[in-house]
Amino acid sequence: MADETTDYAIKLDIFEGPLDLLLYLIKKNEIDIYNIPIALVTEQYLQYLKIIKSLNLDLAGEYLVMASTLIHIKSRMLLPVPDEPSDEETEEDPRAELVRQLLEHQAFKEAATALEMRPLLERDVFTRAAQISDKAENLSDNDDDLIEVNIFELIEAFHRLVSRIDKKELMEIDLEKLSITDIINDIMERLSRDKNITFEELLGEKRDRRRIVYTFLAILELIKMRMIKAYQTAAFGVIRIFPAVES
Amino acid sequence: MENCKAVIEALILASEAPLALEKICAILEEVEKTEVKKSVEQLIAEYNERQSGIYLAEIAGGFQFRTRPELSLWVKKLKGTKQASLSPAALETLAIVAYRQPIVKSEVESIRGVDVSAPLKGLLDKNLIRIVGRKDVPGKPIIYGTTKKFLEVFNLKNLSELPTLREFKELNEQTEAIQDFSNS
Amino acid sequence: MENCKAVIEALILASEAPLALEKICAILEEVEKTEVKKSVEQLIAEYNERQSGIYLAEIAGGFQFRTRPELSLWVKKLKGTKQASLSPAALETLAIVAYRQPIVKSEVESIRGVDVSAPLKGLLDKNLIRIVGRKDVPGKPIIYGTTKKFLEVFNLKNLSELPTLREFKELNEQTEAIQDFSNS
Repeated sequence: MADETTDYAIKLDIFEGPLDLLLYLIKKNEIDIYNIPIALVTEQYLQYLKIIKSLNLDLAGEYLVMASTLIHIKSRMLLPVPDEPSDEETEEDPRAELVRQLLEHQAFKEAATALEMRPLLERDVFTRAAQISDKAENLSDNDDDLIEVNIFELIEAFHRLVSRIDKKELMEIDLEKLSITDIINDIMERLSRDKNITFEELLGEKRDRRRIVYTFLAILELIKMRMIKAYQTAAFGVIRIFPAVES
Repeated sequence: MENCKAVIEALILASEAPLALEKICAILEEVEKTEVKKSVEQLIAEYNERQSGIYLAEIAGGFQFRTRPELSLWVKKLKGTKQASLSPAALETLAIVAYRQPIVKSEVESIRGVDVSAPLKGLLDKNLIRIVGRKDVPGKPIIYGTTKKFLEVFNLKNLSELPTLREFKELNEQTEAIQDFSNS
Repeated sequence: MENCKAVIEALILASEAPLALEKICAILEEVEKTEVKKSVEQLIAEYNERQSGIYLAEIAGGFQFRTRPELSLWVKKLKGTKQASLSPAALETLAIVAYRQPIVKSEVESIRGVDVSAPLKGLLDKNLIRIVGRKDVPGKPIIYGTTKKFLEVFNLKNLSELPTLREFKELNEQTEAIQDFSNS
């Protein structure tokens, strides 16, 4: 028994989640994946969970979800199959969804292994490592330069800054604010062309609720920032927007 | 241009990243694209024939000199062993993103059956995957895809060169067969 | 060793610095120094005979592949179109403008804690940010925002596709939680 426990324990860290554990059990018992004896697998699965608990390891929630799925399937399998299959709708095997998941998971595990077996850069193949000292004299700074940087680096840079100064106010950036910013940019661009513009014109054709609200919020924001001035000739009259400062 | 092949060879060596055919053509303005292509193919063949320690690989839509995989032991002796390999979790997550891209986190998780924040972050850090946009569904989840670097690291010409994923469609037929059996 | 020449060729390509004969000998332990030397000389001769665009140069007491000097014009053309990456200062400045726009210089500076004239100028030159207007306060400071090109470079449809800090932190926090777990 002690041996068995250690055997289980050793195996624990190699599982990448409940699907992985199930695949292991299927392989260990030499089970046909298309015809899983659900009672046996459920029993062994629960046994593993018990051991994980007895070792006082935190059990990821996913394992418990899978446990209840297995028990649910097991109980459905126990229900008698109706004598007459309900017409066109052939009753689906309760295991079908799980089998599909397992097969998909297995396919990707294989794909991962196949990827790993390719000639990997810096492991199996290497490229020129030396700097070719042909001094790039014309370090062109022209507009057509392709810039190689991705959004992840951008947000990482921002995150770095924010954690450095730790200002709460800076954290409040959500999708809504960014959408409003798009409209702000749009308004300022049009103002640089047209000198003044009405609220109606800003809305254009796209007059869904969201657009109207965001446009209004953008205008408020711009007024608050003293970037624009808004005038209305009468109550309920046309709202006309001017840049606060002539450029 | 008589020394077209030599120029291409020099350009490929000098380029930091795999050099695309289009870029070669842009530099050798007066040469026809078909001729450039022919020269590159000749170069590839020559390096192979000579059984050189170097080969001209087609990677990430471009061309790059690489050391032959079968000589990796020797090169590793030179470089030392600093290569940190990807964890199984990272590799599986990467495989899912590679084959199913564009894909959102929840879809990756439903295939892996576990939370994938950590491997996703690691892959972003390593620049093997990138954020390609947002899905237009409630919550606007971030969509991930692989990078050019992914192709470079895994020695791939392009994504269609990925080995085909084992078909698991047969399972429907299979399960239907089982149902038929259990119903009969 | 039969493929001695090929191994040496691979080693030279993969080496960061010109590769000294002694170093090659240290890696190919069982091969005689004279044979190593002969192989290197053969390699040099072969590249010369083939009128390749590359030659094996003896530099600073070692060997290194270089592009032929007579092709330097072409190589320079390649380097001229080099992909520019952003400096950390530029990237940080750009991040602030992107996430906090519309924003004036003094605000960017209060976040970065240093003068940002240079990175702002660079970003304007690269057409990643632009002047969106002036603020109606004393001094009429210039207000900055991002450009269409910014969206193109980062492959975004609009600004609301930028990942939010909350999303970034989510990836991070879960990662840390998982690391804590595996460390315990």
